[in-house]
Amino acid sequence: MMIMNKKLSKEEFFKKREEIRSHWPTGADERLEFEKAVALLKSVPDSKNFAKKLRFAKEHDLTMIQPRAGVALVDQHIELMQFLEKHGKADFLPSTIDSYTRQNRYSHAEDAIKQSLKQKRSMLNGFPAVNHGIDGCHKVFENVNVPLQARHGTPDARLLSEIIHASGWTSNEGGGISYNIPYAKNISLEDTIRYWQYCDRLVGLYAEEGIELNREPFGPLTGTLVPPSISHTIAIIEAILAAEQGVKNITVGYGQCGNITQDVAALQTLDSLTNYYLKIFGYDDVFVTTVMHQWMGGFPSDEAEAMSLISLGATVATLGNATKIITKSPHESQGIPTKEANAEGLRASKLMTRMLKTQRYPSDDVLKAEKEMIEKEVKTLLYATLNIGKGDFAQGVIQAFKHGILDIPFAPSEMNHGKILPARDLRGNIRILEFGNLPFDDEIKRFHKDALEARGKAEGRPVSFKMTIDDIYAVSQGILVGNSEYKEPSL
Amino acid sequence: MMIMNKKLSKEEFFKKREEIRSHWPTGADERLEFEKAVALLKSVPDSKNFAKKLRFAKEHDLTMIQPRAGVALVDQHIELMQFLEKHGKADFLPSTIDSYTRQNRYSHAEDAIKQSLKQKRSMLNGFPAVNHGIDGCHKVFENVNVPLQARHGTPDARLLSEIIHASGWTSNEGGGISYNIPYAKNISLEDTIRYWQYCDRLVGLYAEEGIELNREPFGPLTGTLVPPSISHTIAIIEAILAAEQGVKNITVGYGQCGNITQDVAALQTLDSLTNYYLKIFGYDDVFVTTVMHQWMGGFPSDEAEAMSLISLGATVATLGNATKIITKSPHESQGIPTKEANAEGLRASKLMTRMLKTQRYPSDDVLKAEKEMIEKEVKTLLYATLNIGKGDFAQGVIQAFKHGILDIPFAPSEMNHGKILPARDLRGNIRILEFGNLPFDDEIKRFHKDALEARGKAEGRPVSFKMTIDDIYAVSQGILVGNSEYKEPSL
Amino acid sequence: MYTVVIGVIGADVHAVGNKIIDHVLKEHGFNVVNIGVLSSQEDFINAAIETDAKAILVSSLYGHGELDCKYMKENMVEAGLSHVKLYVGGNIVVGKQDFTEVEERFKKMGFDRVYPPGTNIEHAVGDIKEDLADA
Amino acid sequence: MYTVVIGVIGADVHAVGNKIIDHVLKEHGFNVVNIGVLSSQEDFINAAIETDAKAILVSSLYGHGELDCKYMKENMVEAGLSHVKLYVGGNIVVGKQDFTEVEERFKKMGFDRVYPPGTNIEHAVGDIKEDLADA
Ligand code: B12
Ligand code: B12
Repeated sequence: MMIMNKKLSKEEFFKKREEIRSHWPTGADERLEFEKAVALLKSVPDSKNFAKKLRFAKEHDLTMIQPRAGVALVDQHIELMQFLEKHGKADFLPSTIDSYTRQNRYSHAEDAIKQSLKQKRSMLNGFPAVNHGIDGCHKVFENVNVPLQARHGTPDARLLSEIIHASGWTSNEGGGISYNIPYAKNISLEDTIRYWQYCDRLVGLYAEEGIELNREPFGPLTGTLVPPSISHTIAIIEAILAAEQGVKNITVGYGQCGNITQDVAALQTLDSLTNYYLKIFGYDDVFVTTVMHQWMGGFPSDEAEAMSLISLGATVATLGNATKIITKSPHESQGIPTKEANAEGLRASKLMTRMLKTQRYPSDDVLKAEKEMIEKEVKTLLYATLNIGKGDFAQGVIQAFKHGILDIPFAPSEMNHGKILPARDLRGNIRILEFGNLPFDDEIKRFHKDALEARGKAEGRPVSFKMTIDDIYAVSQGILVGNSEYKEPSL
Repeated sequence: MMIMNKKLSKEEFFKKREEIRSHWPTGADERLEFEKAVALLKSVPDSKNFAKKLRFAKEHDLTMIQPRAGVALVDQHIELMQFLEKHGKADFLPSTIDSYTRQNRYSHAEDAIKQSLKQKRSMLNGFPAVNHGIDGCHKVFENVNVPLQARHGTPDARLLSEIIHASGWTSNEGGGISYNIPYAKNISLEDTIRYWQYCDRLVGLYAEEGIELNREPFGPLTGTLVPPSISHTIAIIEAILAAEQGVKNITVGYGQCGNITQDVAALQTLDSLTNYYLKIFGYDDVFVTTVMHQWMGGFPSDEAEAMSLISLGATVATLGNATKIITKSPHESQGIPTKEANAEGLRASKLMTRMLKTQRYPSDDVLKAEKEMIEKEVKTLLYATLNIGKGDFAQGVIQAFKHGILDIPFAPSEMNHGKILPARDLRGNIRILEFGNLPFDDEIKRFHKDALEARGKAEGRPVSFKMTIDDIYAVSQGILVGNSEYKEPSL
Repeated sequence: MYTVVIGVIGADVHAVGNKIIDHVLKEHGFNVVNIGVLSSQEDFINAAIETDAKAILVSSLYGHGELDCKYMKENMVEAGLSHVKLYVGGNIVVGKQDFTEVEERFKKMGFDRVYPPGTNIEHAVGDIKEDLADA
Repeated sequence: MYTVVIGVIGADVHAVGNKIIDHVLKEHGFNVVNIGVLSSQEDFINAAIETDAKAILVSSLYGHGELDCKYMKENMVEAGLSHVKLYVGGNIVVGKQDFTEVEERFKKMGFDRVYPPGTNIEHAVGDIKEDLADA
């Protein structure tokens, strides 16, 4: 059957569900029975409900903070969570899932759990939630005081989603595009959209029972020079796909680009455009919040520099009125952070959100122009996708990626065209150097070209892929606009 | 003789000089003979000349960084300087002078040097430059690669200034007001203006020999909720007093207030107003640069929070186009930083200046209004000072402080009226709650009152000194606008 | 209503904390004798004698506290003030040092209580009241 | 013109470094066989056999490098590739660890050279050319 953006029937859903529960022994847990899970979720207090706390944050105009974190073993994971809550003042807790689980390699994960026990250190880069099952996941839930979310990168997260929600975790990150193209090599979009329709429908079914859960498409994609209009378009499409399945509480995301004005423009439009298009396409009762990810590309190795970059992220997120920030740590360039380093990133971010709480970013013509351009580009991409999908967003996505109408820079997936190239302009805004098949009109293309040509002129070199490479390295070297040929002037 | 803003004659100067050189044995050093000092300063390469490097920075639109640092013993001090140059990437080096020297208690300093030798740790909070004499100071100069400046808080810095310049240090911080009112209890302004006329004349005499040295009035004053118009006015007056004595290269300063818009407005007007009034009052050939001091009030004790605050300081300084930043360290709330902590503050700051190098802060009506208000207030204060001084700024300052026309919040000096009280408005801008005798017109007063009343309303409490106290504590508690009665909303 | 002497010792000009301590102690009903910044040991001792104070609160922020407070207790005893409580607070040593060690050093020097950097004076008020009620 | 196999091992999808290594090595005249992300030991070994490669450059970013690289050298020897140089780089272990220890562990596992996080590939090119010239 051709996949369409259409709500799964209960019948279909529950049939599929049986199969999915058989993927790994923990799926057989009887607490996964729908009524039992409903009962448990109903008992979750508001203060531990992700969706409700996000509503609270938006109402009070707060920018909240959340780290990434996860280790192999349950007790250590709980210790980690408690530490980040207490010493990091985290408003929301994650559980970052390990990469074997993300690829559904549960037996690999099982081995690694054993190795971790033996070696007394986490051999996994995250928390293997499926292997630990409801036993482990619910224990985590019981031992923290703030809402929990699974953060991963799993193309097929159906069993994972079932287990975490039935354990009281009230948010799930991901989406059929955002957890495929940056996270897989040759899984079809057809498959991942189907998988994520399932995850969304699950949340929709809980919603029908009066339980509000949050869903969060993964905004930053490859985290590497992604133009805002591209990540926005994908966030909006995933929001629409989720809304169709009955999701009522959605957080759309964006990865900090580095130019403050572009970042503020992006955050403001992310909120307004998502709300706008959800309504346009008939989803009237979805509550939308935004999340900004602190710099997602290569980090500087120096910890003081990393702290500064983290602070800049918190600055723009707060000035841009993001509802939530995903924080980084001073260990980012090196490896999974210790809990102490993780908490440092949190505390630095928290200070900034509180210092800037009542401050606003001035709106001038440059900001307005940036926003208009994002709006125009998103509109173009969105309607081109809808068009090629003959009015259906699910089909549209599949066709759009096939033809490069949607294209994500540096993605590993073979489903991605991989023809566009971004580069920064003189002020550090991310612009597009090679458009591939992006369906942009001449005005948009001229805007990008002019910006890059101005840079080429100033740097005395042609606009080329060398700029892109320089820009990829730049931030890890402590600058925003890269130029490997540049010599700093000196006295 | 009544003190006036008038260039000291060479005769007067050299007569005084003999006496000053007798204040402490190191003053007898023959390298203090004017011609010898001129010869030495002429041999200083441009890369180690503070004035020239500042010109370079302004030409290239760079924001440079400088720490505070100083320890008791010469070799340790050199080690410290070299560390900050290498591991902190400091563009300029300081030598922060200890507090005994600042009070001309050279024999106390001598004791402390001995104690430091014995205890193998610095018992002084800075470098006792007078005690170490040219021997020590020149050794420091020879062992670094960037310009050196004395930073202190010395009401009578005449011998100190002689020694450091004759040792190749090409900048000196201070001024007759800024190194009196925040740094002394009962030394008259008459005296300190006279002392600093001497220090400025010394720089002027070197200028006559073709040697460009930099002078930097101390901008932040008490570092505690000082309204920008007050610190600007004092900076401009000290610039005028210095220019009269022949100083040609002046850096005016400002301490970060915490609201980004107010900070940017302050930095932009500091530059424009200083240039404007120097010209108005007949000093046409003074090269002006600006320095922003990262948050000068009580710091948060947590190091991660401190790093975030430091980063915010670097952000506004760069967006506001300051020529230089005086950096803080994550140890700020605890004590004099280790060299490692000091370098962390520097590296965090450097990253930010480089990341934001080509970025600009948007100008909207709020920013414009803020700038206009600062301009109006400065004009009022400046002309009232001139007026009460019957056309002379030196006399004006003395009279203005006596009558509270100039008034610095929280200053220890008995010369200061101490009648004004600042507090923040809702967005964190520093406003004035009690005007004392500040000669502001109704429009200005209304502006401040309205802003504070809006806060009072929002906080449901009367506008009062309690706000000021709360605001003094606020930043060290990680917020900008203090409210001890406030309970954070929770779910 | 206890009389206490407050001030900032040595060549130290940090005035902000001193002004706040003044304000808060008065709010709590103390009779505050504030000798301000740049005060010597003698200034403290003379003020305590003149006002018959029950306690001396020394502030030292700038790092020379250890030098400036040397023999202060001995000097008080000599001046007949052995019954007067002696407190110190602020940033009393140079640099970030382990506070328990610092506390020990100052206690050995005869200080009754020693407060770490950034102590909110509100929190110390209780201690002082308690000590003075006991005495 | 040396042939080298590059790729990202295990369940790792970090593609950016891989694309850059590809670009830079080609610029330096290497014949690059890029097997991309999500590659198994087998994929590396097969590619090396098929293309008669002189070296294998394993990237591992995501933290499972130590698990994924286990017995790789042994498997290469078994496949008759004992003459092929074996390098690894990226963020090859979980967390911030002392690199000299990490290097030692991987050298014991048979890797010829081990590169720390954030190594600029330009800097490694020299090493590789040298090793292959020697061999
Ligand atoms: C961008 C990024 C992502 C993107 C990747 C997009 C994509 N598909 O490519 C996204 C967001 C999808 C992502 C996902 C994940 N990531 Co990630 N990611 C990064 C990040 C920030 C930058 C990586 C990068 O692109 N660098 C730029 C390139 C040019 O540099 P490079 O990759 O290091 O490669 C250069 C050198 O290392 C060297 N090199 C590399 N290999 C080799 C081999 C040899 C032989 C030689 C000589 C040299 C060499 O040359 C390259 C070119 O100069 C790093 C942290 C960092 N470095 O700041 C984390 C990081 C690698 N990620 C990490 C993790 C854990 C993950 C996730 C598991 C969890 C998560 N955070 O969601 C998932 C993994 C999914 C999976 N299955 O693999 C960890 C790894 C932890 C560890 N080793 O302890 C890191 C270190 C972050 C951290 N501190 O936690 N990530
Ligand atoms: C503002 C400030 C200044 C202003 C002071 C203006 C003025 N005249 O008041 C200026 C800029 C002039 C200045 C100058 C200097 N400063 Co200063 N300054 C600060 C800063 C940033 C805040 C101090 C403050 O006002 N805090 C707010 C008030 C409310 O808090 P507080 O002073 O700590 O007092 C509270 C508590 O400590 C407690 N408390 C205080 N005393 C006592 C006593 C008792 C018995 C009790 C119970 C409680 C108690 O109650 C108070 C009210 O709640 C601190 C660092 C910090 N804390 O972040 C550095 C700091 C105190 N300064 C320092 C130094 C070294 C200097 C200078 C020597 C050098 C320089 N940096 O220029 C000069 C000193 C000049 C001199 N001769 O004294 C150092 C001291 C280093 C050390 N101890 O190792 C500090 C710690 C900064 C640092 N880390 O280097 N400074």
